[in-house]
Amino acid sequence: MSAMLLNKEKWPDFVGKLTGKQLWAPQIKDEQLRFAPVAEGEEPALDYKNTRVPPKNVVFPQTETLFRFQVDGEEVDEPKLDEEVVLLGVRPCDARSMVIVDKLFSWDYDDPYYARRRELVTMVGLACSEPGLNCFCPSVGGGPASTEGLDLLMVDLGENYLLEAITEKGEALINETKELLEETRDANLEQKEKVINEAAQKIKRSIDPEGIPVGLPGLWEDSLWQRVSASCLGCGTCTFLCPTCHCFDIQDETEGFESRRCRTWDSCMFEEYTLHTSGHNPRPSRLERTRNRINHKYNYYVDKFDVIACVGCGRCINLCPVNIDIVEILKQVKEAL
Amino acid sequence: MTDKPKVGVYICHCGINISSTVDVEAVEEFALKLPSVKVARTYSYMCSDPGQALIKEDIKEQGLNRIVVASCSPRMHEPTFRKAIQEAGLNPYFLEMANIREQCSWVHEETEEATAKAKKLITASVAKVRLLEALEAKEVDAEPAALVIGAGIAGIQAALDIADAGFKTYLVEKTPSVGGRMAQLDKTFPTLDCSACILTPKMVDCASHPNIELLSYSEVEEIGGYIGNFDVKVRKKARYVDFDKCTGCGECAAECRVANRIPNEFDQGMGKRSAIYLPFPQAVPAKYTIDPENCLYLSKGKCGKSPKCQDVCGAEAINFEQEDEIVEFKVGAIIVATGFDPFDASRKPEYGYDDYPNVITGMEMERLVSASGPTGGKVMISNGEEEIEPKEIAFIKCVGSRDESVGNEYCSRVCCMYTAKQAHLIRDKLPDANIRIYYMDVRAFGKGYEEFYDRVRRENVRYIRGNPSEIFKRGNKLVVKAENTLTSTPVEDEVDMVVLGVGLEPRAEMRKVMDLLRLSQSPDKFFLEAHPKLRPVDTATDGVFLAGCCQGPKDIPDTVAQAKGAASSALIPLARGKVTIDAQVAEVNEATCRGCGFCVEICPYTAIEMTTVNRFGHEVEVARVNEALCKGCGSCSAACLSDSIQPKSFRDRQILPQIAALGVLK
Amino acid sequence: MSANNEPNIVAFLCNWCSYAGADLAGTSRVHYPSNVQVIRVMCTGRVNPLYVMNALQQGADGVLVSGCHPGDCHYMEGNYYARRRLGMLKDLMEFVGVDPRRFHMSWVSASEGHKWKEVVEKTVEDAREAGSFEGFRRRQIDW
Amino acid sequence: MDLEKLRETAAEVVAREDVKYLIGWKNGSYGYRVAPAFIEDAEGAAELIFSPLCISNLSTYLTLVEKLPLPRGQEPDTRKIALMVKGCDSRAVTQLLVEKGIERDGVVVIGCPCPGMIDYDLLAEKYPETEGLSEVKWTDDGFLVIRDGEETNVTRDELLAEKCRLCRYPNPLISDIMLGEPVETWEPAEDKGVEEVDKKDVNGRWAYWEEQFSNCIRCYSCRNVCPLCYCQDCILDRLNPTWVNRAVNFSENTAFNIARAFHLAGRCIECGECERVCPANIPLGRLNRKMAREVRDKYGFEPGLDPEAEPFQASYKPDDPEDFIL
Repeated sequence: MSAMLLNKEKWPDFVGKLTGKQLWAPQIKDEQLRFAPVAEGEEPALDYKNTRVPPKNVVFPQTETLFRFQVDGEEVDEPKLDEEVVLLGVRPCDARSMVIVDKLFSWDYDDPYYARRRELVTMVGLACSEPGLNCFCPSVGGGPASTEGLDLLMVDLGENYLLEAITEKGEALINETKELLEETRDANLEQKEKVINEAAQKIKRSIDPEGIPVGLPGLWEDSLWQRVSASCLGCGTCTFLCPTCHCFDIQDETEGFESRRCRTWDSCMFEEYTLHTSGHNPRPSRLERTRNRINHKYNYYVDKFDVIACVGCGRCINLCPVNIDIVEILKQVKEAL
Repeated sequence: MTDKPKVGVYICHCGINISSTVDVEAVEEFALKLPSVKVARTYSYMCSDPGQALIKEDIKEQGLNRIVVASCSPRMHEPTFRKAIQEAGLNPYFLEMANIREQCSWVHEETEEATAKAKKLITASVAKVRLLEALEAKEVDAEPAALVIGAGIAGIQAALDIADAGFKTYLVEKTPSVGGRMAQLDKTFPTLDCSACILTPKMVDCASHPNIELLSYSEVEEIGGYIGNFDVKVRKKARYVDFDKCTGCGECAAECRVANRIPNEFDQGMGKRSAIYLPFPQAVPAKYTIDPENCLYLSKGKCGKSPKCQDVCGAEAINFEQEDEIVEFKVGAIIVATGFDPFDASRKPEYGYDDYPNVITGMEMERLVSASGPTGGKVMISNGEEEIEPKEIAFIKCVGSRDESVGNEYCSRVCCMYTAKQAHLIRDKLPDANIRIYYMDVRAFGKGYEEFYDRVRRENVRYIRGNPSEIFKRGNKLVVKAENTLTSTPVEDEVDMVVLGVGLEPRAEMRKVMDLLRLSQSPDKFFLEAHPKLRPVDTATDGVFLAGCCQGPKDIPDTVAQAKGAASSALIPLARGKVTIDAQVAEVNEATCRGCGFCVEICPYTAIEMTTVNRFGHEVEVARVNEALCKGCGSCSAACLSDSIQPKSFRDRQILPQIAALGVLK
Repeated sequence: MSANNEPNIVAFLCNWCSYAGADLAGTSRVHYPSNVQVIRVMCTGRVNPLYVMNALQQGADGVLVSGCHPGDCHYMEGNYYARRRLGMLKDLMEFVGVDPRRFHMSWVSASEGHKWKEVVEKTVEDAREAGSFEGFRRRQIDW
Repeated sequence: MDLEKLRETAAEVVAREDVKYLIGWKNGSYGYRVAPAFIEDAEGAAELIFSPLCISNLSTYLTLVEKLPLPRGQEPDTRKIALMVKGCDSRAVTQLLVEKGIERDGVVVIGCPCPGMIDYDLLAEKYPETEGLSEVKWTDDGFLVIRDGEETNVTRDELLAEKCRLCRYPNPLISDIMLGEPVETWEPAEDKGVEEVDKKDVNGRWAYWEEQFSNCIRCYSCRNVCPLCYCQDCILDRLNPTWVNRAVNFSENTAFNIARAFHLAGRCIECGECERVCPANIPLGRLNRKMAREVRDKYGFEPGLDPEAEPFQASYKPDDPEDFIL
């Protein structure tokens, strides 16, 4: 795989090349950094830590039509998925999250919608040089320049971006834009190491997950769950902003006699999550739901797929309205072990 | 589980009323393509027997379970088609009508637009009918008894009719005697029957009727329940006289230390009574009552050495220890006959009622001319200086009626005639008196009224058109200042006596009854009937009926007629022994109700109350609908934030698809 | 709006006054635009204000709620509640930027067939001026 | 406020046999964060704080706590919940009483007169949050920010939260125990946020909200944090009928937000929590305050002042405005 340099002066041309496809990148909209389609002439905004909402929407839309039908009818009409997407400026944690979620969507059943969208997306990552206050990716197997899930990694070297192809898709992208790129020198790679090491140094928060996955089942009845869930509002902020959360709900939506079956993100923190038709809910309160969130990420997923379903992006900590802090919860878990 | 909906759509030509504007064949073709529609047909008159037969046949043969009839307004034929589908074995509430006549073919000219609209309306009806639920009109037993509130002529008549029909009747009267206003009257117009002579037998009847339980000197305290099953609580006020022991001899009253010192209500305060009293000689029941406010013993704790009444009562009926008693019973229907108050003439200060003793009201005049009145029927009046027999007499009509300045726009309906009657009575007693009647209009609409008015005019009673503006004193005379509007001349007549033809007003205390029975007032402040023309004795509360002047001013024949009407209405549930409760009522989902009570606040029928239920070990408050009181208006539902109370057949889940169906068709 | 650019209007009428008034308009053969489709409810008090939002979301360009005049409600007070609720909704919708011409409320009694015609005409005219409301449609985005 | 007094009082309250626990504020896990605290003993009471960072309205927990099914024969714990409230929060308690969401003798209300809270976003923007815990105190004319040992005086105007600028009830209106003396009320500022929207034309307003509502991710934090959104089963979660589809798009998001704002009309006590917690930064407070203003100006009604008041949405006046009626 090749590594190339992109001088920042050529950045607009580089972006211009990509806008021929469906290009998604962080942009400032309504004073907020968010992933959004980049129209021609628009610039991605890369000088920020990370978007509030992760880009999982691109492969796992918050609302997705599975098929359409008529009430009382018998035919279904499935949407066509064939548009290629380039996700530019994705942070390593978010890219890693997709690799983690892939396991679920290709486990007992290959989810055709998810698989197709994954196929259609090219992930162009941007290594972190200024991690956020609540980042803890190294604790859970990631890092500021992790390449997992990326097709291409960009590292900001000041005047240049270093572009490293990770996959064939990334290689193809380098080929397509070759005329804008320069060859790398050794100094560039050293510089890259420096940038990444410095970034890693700046990460303040950490937790050693050693022992947590195996220990969690033993804490099922521990009083810590009551403590950490008491203030939970039961909103979906932590899960909707989590790049690895992937629960969904399937609904038939009807208007008049037209219907569609669609799926939408669901959140294990919602009261109606796992609510049975009978009215019984095996997770009747915020306690069980909070416990489920942590267990799902740090135990069930590890059991099943041998990986923690948390990438340490810190979003849930940043935006929890009542300061429920997953690192603090994990610390309490460790203490209780 | 309900079956999958199989809808039949029936499109009526209505002769050519619909089909000349709506392309019914095109609509039929369209309807067949709608979801769940198995059959669509057109027919010349769907409401005709063959039209209905068509529907019934399809229900039986094609297994239809939901019916849409696209024809005239549901206000017209909904009952017809409900009955038809019920006869074919379907639940009558599995019907929805699309109004393609009144609201389509008759109001749109172009076939294209009318047809397009008919399609939309049918689409919406199909969308709703698929989701309708089977409903059952419930029946509950009705208590075979009635309550009549107020024992004036209206209440007496209503009670007698119900009792005569064989049902127990509770007749509650606030004052110590039945009889009401009519008992105070002297003669009645236009026949000049003696009021007491025709009323007294009825009063006696109702006291002795085996089916009537007379609760005099009593007030209704609480009414709960609903038609067929009202729970009534009545307070029998303490009379301080043992009802059973009192013989009505009257010795107590004669001996009372405050005898002849207390203004007698029955005589409009013109006569005097004792603290222990019988309101009037013919009072029923003929039992004495102590007025606790004026009785020295009861109000001050001391009456000489010992109360004289107690001393003289041979029957030992006086009991100062007596307390109010609460009586409870159940009834199936209620008649409100609480009557009226005469207009308070003080509210027209220009007429000097408060200033001059010789300005009196019509009601006072009744007592003055009555042989049993304070003067024994002699027309004598004080002019402020001395008692005189008036020579110059003026009547003023419409005092407190048809008068926006006092808030009464209505006509009191009796003043024209009672004034004429009183003029006639005075003419009888004082052949030489000069009698003038100031009037705006003369309304002599009843049977024999115009004739009577003519007769009075021929008896040298002068009718002067013009309402007086002022009455003032000049010497020992009163001056009536007016303008004769027929001749446009100002008039200043000096008279000895003025009779104010006061109108009728709602009872001052009617609010209490309103609250007890959830009644409303019409703009004139009298009780509001359910419909001014077609349900004049009904109220918005099922099982509660109105009789007499509480509903609006009436003369005696109208009052009696209405009382009989109210009685016959009240007899319906009693005679049937059952009441049918509307099926389209609201229902609470107790699992989702959050107990905020918004619906309780809103319901105009107090059909909703909070009740405590046990939700998995926790006591929680939820709303519950009393189906017998609910009218299905749905006002509660629109305010329910958790969507937990829903009127059947008009549930959100039935209406929202209708909305959607109207939106999707372009 | 339909293909011929005509506004689509959903009207909620109370059974006792306005629906009867609309029936009377029919009996009197009063002609008026066909854009208004009526949903009959027992009382305007039944009209959940969110119906208005729902109708606009599902294809209506305008919504009308009509009931008995104040004091004439068959259920005594339903129209008073409706007036308060829908007045508030109208304020909210205006603040959100829904053209006020898209939502009207009226009092039409059972004897006011001609008033019904006028109300329909006004409602249609206003909705026509406000234009199509495709921007709020339920199925616009990802159906 | 005297923190010793607060902690002492709290310790006394939680020591009472009829009190289950006390809900107050404590320091969060880092930076300026403050977290709700559920205190059951004196040790816990020692953690309590009351500072310009205690902006959250804790009264939502009164109805948020689940009533889980009890095993047969087990009696529910009906002990009182003690709750610390600021002026705005106290109105939520009152409104909950009006709506029978809570019972008066089920709560011990501890009033905290409030000199005004800090806008967290403004603060973090000017004085970025650090890993360690920072402290903010009231001074005579503003705030003292203590960050990593460094003290900075900031004027009140610079950091005061919007809801506090508009506040008319800084002192608790209902309480069983009042901590400290009432603060002097201040002249409420003009509601520039509502005015900014108000002065746009109707299409401008639609465009404004279209942009805002498009950002909504339907996490329902606005609803869940609201002390007055306490239905067991919210109609916006309901499927039969479906008022608002689960689909997240501009149309459904708009419907959701209109429905939410409408349900709060005449009920919202303007604590601003919905806006504070919104991860998409939608200025939800503007919707609620606009409705509150209409209800106050046109109908002469303010919720959360009188526990005996008729609920606004369940009452009417014969002379309610009807200028909008054709």
